[in-house]
Amino acid sequence: MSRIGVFVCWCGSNIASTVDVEKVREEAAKIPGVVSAVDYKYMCSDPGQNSLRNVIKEKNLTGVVLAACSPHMHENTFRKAAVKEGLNPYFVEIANIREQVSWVHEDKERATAKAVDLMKMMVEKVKRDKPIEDVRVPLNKKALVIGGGISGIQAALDIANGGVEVILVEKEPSIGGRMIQLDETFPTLDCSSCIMTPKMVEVNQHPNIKLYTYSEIEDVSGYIGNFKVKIKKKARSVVEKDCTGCGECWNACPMHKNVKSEFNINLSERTAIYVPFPQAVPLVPVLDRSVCLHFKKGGKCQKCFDACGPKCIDFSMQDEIIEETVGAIVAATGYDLMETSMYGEYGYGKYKDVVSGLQFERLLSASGPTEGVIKRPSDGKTPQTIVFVQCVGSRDPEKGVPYCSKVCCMYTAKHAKLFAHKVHGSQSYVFYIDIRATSKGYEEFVRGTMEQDGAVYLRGRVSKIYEDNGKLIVKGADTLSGNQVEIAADMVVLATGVIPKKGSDKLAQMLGISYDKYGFLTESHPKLRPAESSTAGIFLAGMAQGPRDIPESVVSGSAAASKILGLFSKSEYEVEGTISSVNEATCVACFYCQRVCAYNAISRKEIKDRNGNVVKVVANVNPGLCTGCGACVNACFSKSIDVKGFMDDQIYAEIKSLAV
Amino acid sequence: MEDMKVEKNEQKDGTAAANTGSQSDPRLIAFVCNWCTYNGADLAGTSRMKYSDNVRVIKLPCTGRIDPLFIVEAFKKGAKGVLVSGCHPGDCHYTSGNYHSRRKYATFRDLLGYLGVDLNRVEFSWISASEGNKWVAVINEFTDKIKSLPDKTTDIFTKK
Amino acid sequence: MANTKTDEKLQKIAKDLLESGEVNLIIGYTKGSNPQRMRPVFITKPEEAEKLSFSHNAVQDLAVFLKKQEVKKFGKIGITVKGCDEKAVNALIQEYQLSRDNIKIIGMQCNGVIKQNLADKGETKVSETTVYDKCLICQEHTPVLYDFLVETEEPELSLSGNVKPYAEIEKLDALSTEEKNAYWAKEFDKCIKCYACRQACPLCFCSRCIVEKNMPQWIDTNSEEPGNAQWNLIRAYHLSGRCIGCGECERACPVNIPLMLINEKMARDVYNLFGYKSGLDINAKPVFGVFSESDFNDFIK
Amino acid sequence: MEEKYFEISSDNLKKFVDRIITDNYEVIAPTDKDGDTFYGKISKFEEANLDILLPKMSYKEYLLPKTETLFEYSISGVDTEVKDGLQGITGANEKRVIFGGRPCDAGAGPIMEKVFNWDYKDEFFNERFKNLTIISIACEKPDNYCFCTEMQLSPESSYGSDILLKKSGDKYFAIVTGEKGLNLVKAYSDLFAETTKDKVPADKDWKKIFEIEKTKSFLDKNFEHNYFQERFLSCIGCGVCTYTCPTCHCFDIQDEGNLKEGRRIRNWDSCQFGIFTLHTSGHNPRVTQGDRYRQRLMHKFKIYSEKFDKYLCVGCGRCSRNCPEDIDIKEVAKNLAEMA
Repeated sequence: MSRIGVFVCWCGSNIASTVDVEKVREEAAKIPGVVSAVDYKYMCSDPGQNSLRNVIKEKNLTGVVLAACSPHMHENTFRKAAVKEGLNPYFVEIANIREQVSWVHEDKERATAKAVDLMKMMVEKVKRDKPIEDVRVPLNKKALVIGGGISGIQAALDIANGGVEVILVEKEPSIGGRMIQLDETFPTLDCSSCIMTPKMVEVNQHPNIKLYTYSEIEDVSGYIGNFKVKIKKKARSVVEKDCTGCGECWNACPMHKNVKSEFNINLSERTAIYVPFPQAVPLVPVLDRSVCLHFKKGGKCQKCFDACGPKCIDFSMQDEIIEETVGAIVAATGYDLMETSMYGEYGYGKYKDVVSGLQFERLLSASGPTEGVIKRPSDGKTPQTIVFVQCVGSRDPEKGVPYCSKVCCMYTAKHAKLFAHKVHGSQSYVFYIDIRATSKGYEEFVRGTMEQDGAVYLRGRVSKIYEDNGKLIVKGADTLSGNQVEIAADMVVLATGVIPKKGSDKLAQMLGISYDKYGFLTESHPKLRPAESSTAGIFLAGMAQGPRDIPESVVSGSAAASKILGLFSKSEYEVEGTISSVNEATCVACFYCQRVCAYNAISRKEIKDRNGNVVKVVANVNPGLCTGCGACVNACFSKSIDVKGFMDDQIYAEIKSLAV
Repeated sequence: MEDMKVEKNEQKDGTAAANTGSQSDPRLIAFVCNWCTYNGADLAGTSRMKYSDNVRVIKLPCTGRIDPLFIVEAFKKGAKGVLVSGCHPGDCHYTSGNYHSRRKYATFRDLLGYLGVDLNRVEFSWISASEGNKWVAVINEFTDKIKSLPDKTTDIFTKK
Repeated sequence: MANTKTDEKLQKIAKDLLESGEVNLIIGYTKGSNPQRMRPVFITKPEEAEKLSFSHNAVQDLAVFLKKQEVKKFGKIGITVKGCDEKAVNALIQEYQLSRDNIKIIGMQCNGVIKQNLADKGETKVSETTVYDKCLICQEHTPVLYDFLVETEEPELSLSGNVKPYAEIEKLDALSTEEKNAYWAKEFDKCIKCYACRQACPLCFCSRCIVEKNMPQWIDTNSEEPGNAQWNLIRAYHLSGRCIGCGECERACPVNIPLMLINEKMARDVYNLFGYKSGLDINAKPVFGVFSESDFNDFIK
Repeated sequence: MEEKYFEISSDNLKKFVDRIITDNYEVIAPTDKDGDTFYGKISKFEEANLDILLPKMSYKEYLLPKTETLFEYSISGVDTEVKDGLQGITGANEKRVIFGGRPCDAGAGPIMEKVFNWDYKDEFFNERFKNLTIISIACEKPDNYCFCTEMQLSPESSYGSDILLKKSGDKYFAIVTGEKGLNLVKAYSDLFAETTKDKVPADKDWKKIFEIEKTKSFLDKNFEHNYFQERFLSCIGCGVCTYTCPTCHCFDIQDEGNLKEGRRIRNWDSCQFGIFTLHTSGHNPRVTQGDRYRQRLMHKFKIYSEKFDKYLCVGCGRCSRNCPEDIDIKEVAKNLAEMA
């Protein structure tokens, strides 16, 4: 038999002025199973909590109902108090008679009646509460970071510096990501590679970091503390440990004119065996088999092999699957730029001198194809007039995406500034919709571009770009003056919008984390849990979550790292015990529960007889993954799965208690 | 305020103090998710908004947990109106609970209507944690709607 | 009784399957308790294959047996199915109740089966007025999936268009809430809670039905109006988007509740809402196992 | 009371039925509904369908309702008020007449009465049975599913009927078996004419096709026989046989209620359900449908007769006609008899 205690809080006059708390207490005392009913001015105060604890002890209570403020206010307070008297924390239920009664109703009699109803409802619920033990999951104290851009690098370094082993997986032959492609960074104009390269080297040399470049995630299973990860290490055709990075191989490669450099975004060529850029980490080339003559022409060419001193070219190398077990994962998959082909009127791809923002970065970069001298891709001449077009694809729900790509205002201002610095007497024009320069030093930076560097900012969109007599004619609107403008430019730079890295949706599915309709990974809570994904143990960093600049990416990498270090600071991970459990006797393994589970928490379980024959297959809940949302219960026709804390018979009793 | 007037009128009519569950003083049961609508209702409270006191809220973790069986049970126990409310599409705390449930509700609602249940008595809404005002509006409008319905108990859940 | 060509072909397939050991059991039809009835038969020996037969009186959906534990024990099973029944096999595969590897589908081309109550009264002619409504809307006279196909010798069912299948659905849709209620109250009042509708349904495969769960007892056990309505409502809800329309529930109902008016209505609604029809594709995901962000939302405030 | 004999013309029979209805009798008769015939309340003679052999369902529900309230309670504050369900039915249907049923259905009442009065006297059953007046009509043309003759009755048996009508040309002979029937005849004596037994046409010589005793003797010895598992593989456990059966009387006691009121009820139940005899442990001694159908056969043809000297079957054939999978109990009983 239940021994329930009901505690009615006055909350000073907050409840007591509208709800007759004594009446609620009297009604509570009449309910079978209620052995104690008291009211008190402030239940959450120390004396209030002490009285709660005393009654639990004296009356040997099996359950507690507080008719008080919202459970979101003090549920935890009262649970903690109950635990101190040896009561299971989940044996505490709250009837919300403040936020949902006394503060929203005025007729005292009716408000009191409602408060009594809510109190009765929770008494019926608490009577059916079962003890819930939080689940403890052992932790493999090793982390996986997916993506070797600045946010991934930051996360990996922070975790590694905290003394935890890290596996860093990068799809490209080198880490560095997008940041290493950039020239100078706003608003301080420090050189990107100067600040990035040391970090990349540090990653490579860190005793706690295992680096897999030119590798991809093949499969992820398991749950927080115990993820099983399969990493596909693609055949590089170069034995990493022997390679010295001397460069003899790529110098010997006959394929040096035909292959466009991905790193330089088609603005230069590379060989078949190559390092993407001179500061690559690791400085080990990759043999691109899709263009290599050895592979295309039946093994005849082996010039690189011959040139290699340590003989580390291995044409027979195979893709390798590496299995790792990790306790936590950071997804820092980064971004791509939108294809701007839908803006046919801008002539991207048609006119060589219409380039994307990232291409312009390469043209500015001292390590770029022009060694930092701004030259037109078409004829190599230095442009005197450049038109920058912002919001190409961004903030354009019709053709592109509705969101703002956030970094374009700033990098365009930087481009215009650097152009002015590098080509004296030049002129730049910037078409913009709004200028968004909201971080420290940003507004001043843009002002500087306009005022000191003479960039002309035109508020409006560009309608058409066409070539005429060696010039690019840019037609657009200046909405501030109301005039149509036409500018004859030598080059046009399109500030194309940012989109999630291709394939990040697939990775998200593999990880069992959610992503929005654009493909950006979504946070567990956009404000309060911005570093966590929807799945426990998987964290997010960088542009994979949405447009952001370098400092923000670094912060998010550090945030993910600190979350993981925090997680790993305990020996076990505690999961709230309010999770689902299966009635194996009645489960018929239709797996609708599995279909609706957003957390991959349901798996198949085979029940075997003593001879090892499978006698039955049932659904099984993985406690490390289950969040207790209860969607599985709704999906189960026979109600053979139930979620602790909100059990079917509790809900039934609650509804029943409201019978009129 | 509008809703105050409603309450005062009732007292003048001499309606019993407690919510009787009759057609003129209907019992409404609301099944709400913990993360959005429950918080929205709390916000209405912290903002001291006033609304009809005919509603009784039952908190669930997610709309994904709110089973059509609950709706049936609520009607069986004499509720004159049942509200199901949770996070807006895309905002589900558990990513997709509301999407899965939406399919079920759409179908279940059709079935109820076909079997002769007055669909005015079943309401669904998306109310976020910041929409205290929407909570108040939904509850008040629903209460008024239920009160305006003819006093009939002819539905398949009622014993004749 | 002389074998028809159909029967011979069917018997040959079954015999071969049993002889080769590809299956351990053939579920089929044989002659029943009167000349107008067929009944299920379970063949385990090749020499018994000659018992198999098929006709326009083969009303049963034999897929219902695939959910029985006693039948499952046979492992590899061959089953004789009409187009409608075959959809049940597909749905069972979709819902993991059956492995495609364990089933050999002997598809029977079918141009309609005669309503059993008419056949019992002596009706022998297949026509649009004597067959079930499901036959009139049937799109799967040839099953959508089969390992063997036995062609029919019966002439194609000719439809004049004068007989409107499930015509009551439109009529009911047009009624007011009160009138609908009155209609169903009367129908459900007849229910005796024998649960034959459930047992006859190939897709009601729960080992413990929700109505048998008593902690809590969501569905009242009484066989009075509220209890009956709850049962019928939840039965229909659990089959919405899953029912393949074989009509066995209605045929089994001893008190003639027009259950197919509910099942068919829900099948139509689910198709209109989500574009899904049950049992057509073993690789399709069941309609309530998935969602779309753009699902119907108009009913939600 | 010794049997008494009367004559009534077809016209007068119609008048009789219409008059008792006028005099507030509740007349339950086979009546057409939903394309079939069921027992139901009629408001005039014409609504009765006396041409069909048997209604689809038996009239068991007038003896054992599909749901019966045993008691109800209501709680206000700390007070609880309990109301006995029997109060609701006492004397409530003294004027209820089952008209136009067949001898098999009529035979079911006294057979069931035995189990409801064996150790515990079931007042609910007795109250209903006591008040029921049964006027049956002898069968002229039983169908292939009928086997009342094998079940110790016959198409012309008066066992269980208060009045049995036997058609003869355009009149009926009424065999009155007891006070209940006699009172009714006397109340409308202008319509009946007393006659003697020798005037009543003798019963035809109804042939049996198997001996039920042999069936029983097979069941006595062959509990584990393979027949049950093999033959009833085709049983889907729908329970239609038990629900349409006039003698099956299993019931299930359930409680319903909330914090304010509630009741204890009994509902029809069936030995064909998967949860029949399911133990709390999860074990069920009758795990297959073969086990369960065997239970039905055992109960009908062995156990009941050993205990009550009557078979729990009147041979109406409803279970066979209504079985969705065409299991014919007459054929089964005959098979068993042949194997004995």
